[in-house]
Amino acid sequence: MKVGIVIFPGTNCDMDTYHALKIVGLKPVYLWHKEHDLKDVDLVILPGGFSYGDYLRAGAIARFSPIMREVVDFANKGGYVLGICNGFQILLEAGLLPGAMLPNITNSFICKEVYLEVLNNNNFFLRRYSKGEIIKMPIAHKEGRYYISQKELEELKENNQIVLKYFGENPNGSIESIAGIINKRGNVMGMMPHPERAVELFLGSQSGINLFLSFLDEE
Amino acid sequence: MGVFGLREEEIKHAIKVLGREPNDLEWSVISVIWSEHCSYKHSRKYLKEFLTKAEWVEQGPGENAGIINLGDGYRIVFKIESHNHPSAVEPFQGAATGVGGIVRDILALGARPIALLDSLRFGPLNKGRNKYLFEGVVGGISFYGNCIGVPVVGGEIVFEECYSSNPLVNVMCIGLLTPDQKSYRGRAEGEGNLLLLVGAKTGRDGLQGASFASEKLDEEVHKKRPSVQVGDPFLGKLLIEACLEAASLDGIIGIQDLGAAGLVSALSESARRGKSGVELILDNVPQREENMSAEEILLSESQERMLLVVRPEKIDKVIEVFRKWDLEASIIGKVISKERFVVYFKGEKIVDLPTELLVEGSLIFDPPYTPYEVPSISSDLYNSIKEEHIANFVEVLVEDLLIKESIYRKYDYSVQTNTILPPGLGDSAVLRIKGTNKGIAITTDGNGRYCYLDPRKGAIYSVAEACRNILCVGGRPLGITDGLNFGDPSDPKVFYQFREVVKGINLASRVLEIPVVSGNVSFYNGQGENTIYPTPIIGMVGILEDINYLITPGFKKPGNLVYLIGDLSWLSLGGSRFIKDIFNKVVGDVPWVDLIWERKLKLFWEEIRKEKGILLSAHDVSEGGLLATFLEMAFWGNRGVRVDLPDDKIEYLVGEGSGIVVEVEREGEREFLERLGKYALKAIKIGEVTDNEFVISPYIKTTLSELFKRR
Amino acid sequence: MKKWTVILEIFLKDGIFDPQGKTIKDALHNLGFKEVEEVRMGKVLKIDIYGDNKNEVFEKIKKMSEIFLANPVTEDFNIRVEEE
Amino acid sequence: MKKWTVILEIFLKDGIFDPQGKTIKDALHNLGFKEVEEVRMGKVLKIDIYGDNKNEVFEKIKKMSEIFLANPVTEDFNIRVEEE
Ligand SMILES: Nc1ncnc2c1ncn2[C@@H]1O[C@H](COP(=O)(O)OP(=O)(O)O)[C@@H](O)[C@H]1O
Ligand SMILES: [Mg+2]
Repeated sequence: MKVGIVIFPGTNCDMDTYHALKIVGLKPVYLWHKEHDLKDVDLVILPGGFSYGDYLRAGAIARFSPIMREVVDFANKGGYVLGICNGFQILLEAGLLPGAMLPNITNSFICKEVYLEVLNNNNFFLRRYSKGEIIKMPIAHKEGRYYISQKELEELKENNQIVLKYFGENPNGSIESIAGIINKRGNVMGMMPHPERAVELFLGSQSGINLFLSFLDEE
Repeated sequence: MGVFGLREEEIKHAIKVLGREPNDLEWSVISVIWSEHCSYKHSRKYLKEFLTKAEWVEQGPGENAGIINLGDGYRIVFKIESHNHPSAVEPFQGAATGVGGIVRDILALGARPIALLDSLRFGPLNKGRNKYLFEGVVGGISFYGNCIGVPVVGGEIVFEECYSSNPLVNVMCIGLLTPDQKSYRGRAEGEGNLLLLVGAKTGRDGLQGASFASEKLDEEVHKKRPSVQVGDPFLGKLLIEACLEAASLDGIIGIQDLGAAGLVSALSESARRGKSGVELILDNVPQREENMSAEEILLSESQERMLLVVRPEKIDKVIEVFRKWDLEASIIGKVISKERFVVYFKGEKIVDLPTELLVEGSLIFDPPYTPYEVPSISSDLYNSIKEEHIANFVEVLVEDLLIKESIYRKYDYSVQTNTILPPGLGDSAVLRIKGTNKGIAITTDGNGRYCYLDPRKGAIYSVAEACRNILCVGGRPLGITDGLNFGDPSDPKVFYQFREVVKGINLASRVLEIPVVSGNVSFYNGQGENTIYPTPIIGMVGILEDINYLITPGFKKPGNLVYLIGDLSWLSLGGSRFIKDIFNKVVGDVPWVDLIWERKLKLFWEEIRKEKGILLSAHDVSEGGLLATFLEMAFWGNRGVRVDLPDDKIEYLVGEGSGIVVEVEREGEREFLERLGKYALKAIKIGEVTDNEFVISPYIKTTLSELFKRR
Repeated sequence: MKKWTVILEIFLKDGIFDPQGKTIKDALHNLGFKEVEEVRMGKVLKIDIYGDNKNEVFEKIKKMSEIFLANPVTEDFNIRVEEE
Repeated sequence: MKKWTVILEIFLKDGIFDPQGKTIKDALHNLGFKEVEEVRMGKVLKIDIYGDNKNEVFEKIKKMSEIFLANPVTEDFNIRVEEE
């Protein structure tokens, strides 16, 4: 599978994501925010960081980048898109996923390892995990409190769109402990935790590796 | 503005050397660059004494940062810098711009910043503005560091009365040069090469920042403070990426950051280093505000700017890189062969001064100094120590762990995916170097209480402690960056402290063979009654030639043996955390430290760390004595310990001093002792790792779960 | 065209917890200002903008707010146009 | 005692660089709103507070701002008291 990593001004997890993909044997390409070319990739990753400094609101400015027009088209045609942390925030701002992010309930940045429960593995991104599996991954964000209206929340639940929940402590106050969601069609996923920081044991956890392994072509 | 902050003799000196009376603007230029902050006029003579060379040192002091070689083409760049004065006035922005500033020093060598450490000192949180300052500073570091994606992997926090209203904010940055990267110097040379100013536009921010940092912070200064500098981490991040991309091109001769005294110091210093001169066209500096005067443009300390010296034929390619990142890039002048700093504005030549006069021409001051006496621990105090004090002290130490955690949780310490030993979990942070088996260990250490009680011994102790901290995680110490924080140098006691501290650092660094490759000096911190303790911060970097040498401090397995390398009799209450926290006194003789012993320990350790499985965990004895050491090893390993102290001397429990506690397996005990013997090092068996039991007899009998209920 | 100054205030919707406001309220109570009942914190933008008349400027800012400056899921905004 | 609502706006002092405002302005230009000349971003607090009269409430908020809510070195503030 050909994977593209978008670089917005202020993105800072692009190289980490590249490194994680390299570990599973993929050779991703970088996509530049000013361009309109997705370089024929099969999957677009919007990595973490502080696009435009997170000024105004996380993701609010990046979503107007030229490349985002192509990403939206690509997603609408069924292309795979994964947003991690700031990438998730951008997907929300761009309307590719429902809801919004609010500042953490602690009123501060939080960097720590958290536990997640895989609620739905019946999709492209999480198919290598089992349903109910508990995994460990770091979070590092200031605006990670997921919010959505009650009505839309019901919809998310009905369609099994909540794919990852914080297990145990809900670090940032997200509604229903939501850590990751997917769109109805199952091709656009966003998550606040950083799987790319959990691919080597000596970094604390390897539970992110299965996500990246799922991008390998099936034999 | 003309002359400001200069003494009569300095004014006369300038006129004499120049052979004429400088004009108003030239006086301003001379005044800022001869400020303490830029000219090091009280410290230069002493800093020259340092050991600065070793086989592995590629760049020592004198550049924007030092470089040490890790082998195979990998090099580590590092420096520490203080931002005390700005943080006292506006803690959030002061600390944020402190981070931005040190990051650009690293960037100037062409290296990618890969880690930050913050060494912080505040007054007690329950008094005055201290809580506000503390929260602002931590917020500012978190704001800037997280946004630029450079992990804050370690640091220190100390609360002490003397830092009330004059906090210390020292930030150390570490950069990496990979085999394919060139390293740069802050050098302007080669007649006709172009001066390219990149990054942010120039505004009126931080005018006179350098001289402000060279003054006492009294009420007056608070009122007439210079306009505050505001950090823009977003732009800072773009500047990092753009500079690194440009640095990979051909045709760049030198790179220099713009810090204190803005264009004046960046240009004159790089010209001086390159044995050349510069001709600056001030009109070409992109300005953020209207009607800026020549002086304002020249002295502005606007953040997020860098200077590149570029060959004319490559200039377009370089400018293109900055355009790609939406940054300013303007040719503001050129290198000339005459060693002069020449400035044009609106067609007129308005400054023409020799670079030698600016950069090395200031008078050197060597003020008088006097030693002073400090009280010892009275027998009344000693005899009044009761059992309940120990229980209170346990509370204090547990609280300490929680405060530290509340800080580093606000820093992104895992970005860049290299942090193997994150903050709060060890004596040093450990990072792996991608593409190799290597790792680096990094720490900052300083002990103002010791340095106040005995400046020379305190400084020696700080270097030895930093060294032990690198050893404890399995590293071999390679270099020091020292952040020297002091009061007013014209106070003879303060100058005595300064001289002694420098001597102490020098001695320790020579005996331990760890050279000083960069550093920073900050004077005028507090005054009179409110002068800060002399507070040298030792930043140290070591190498793990193989990341498998990593040793972590958490206890590993119940049944394993616990040894103290060192001697219980070395532990002392003088200057200890215990006496300070329980009796609110800073008194006594600071702990004994023997550099020859420390050197042997270092040699022993550099060998044994390579044997997998002998040392299972290690942690040095520092603040809080063995009690703190055991608490932390238990806390981090989630295991208990049963210790039998040979005597109920309180020093054994909470006294401080040299020493490392290690965990060894029963099967490894013989080997461990033999190797110790080889280096004639002493060690005593003092306990055993347990499951949940936490006992230090005859003082403490409890359980892990009981101790860390609040975790 | 005239120049106008617009003040745009953006607050979290009622009912959404505002941790910043809460932190500030607690701090004010600690400082002794117990008469403070609630604090909500928002963003405010001061926008200098050219336009022919007040109404046009208002509509323009409204549009910017709807598509960009405020997030419709979580935020409410209000606009005040002042002549320079 | 009556209940009042106070709107407190806090902006960086003129002349102090406001990176957020600048970045937002650039974004608005990219979106085609070229008529925007400048943007400054600040904080706004909505404070519900008990007090006897408008003047007393005003003075109290002024005091809070001076000692805590705003930083006198870098920020200016203005206060609007509204009866509930
Ligand atoms: N205490 C010290 N020990 C060693 N070197 C020092 C010390 N203080 C300053 N230096 C060196 O002096 C030079 C000037 O320091 P500084 O003015 O802090 O640099 P910059 O302007 O790049 O921030 C640097 O090379 C620095 O490493
Ligand atoms: Mg420098």
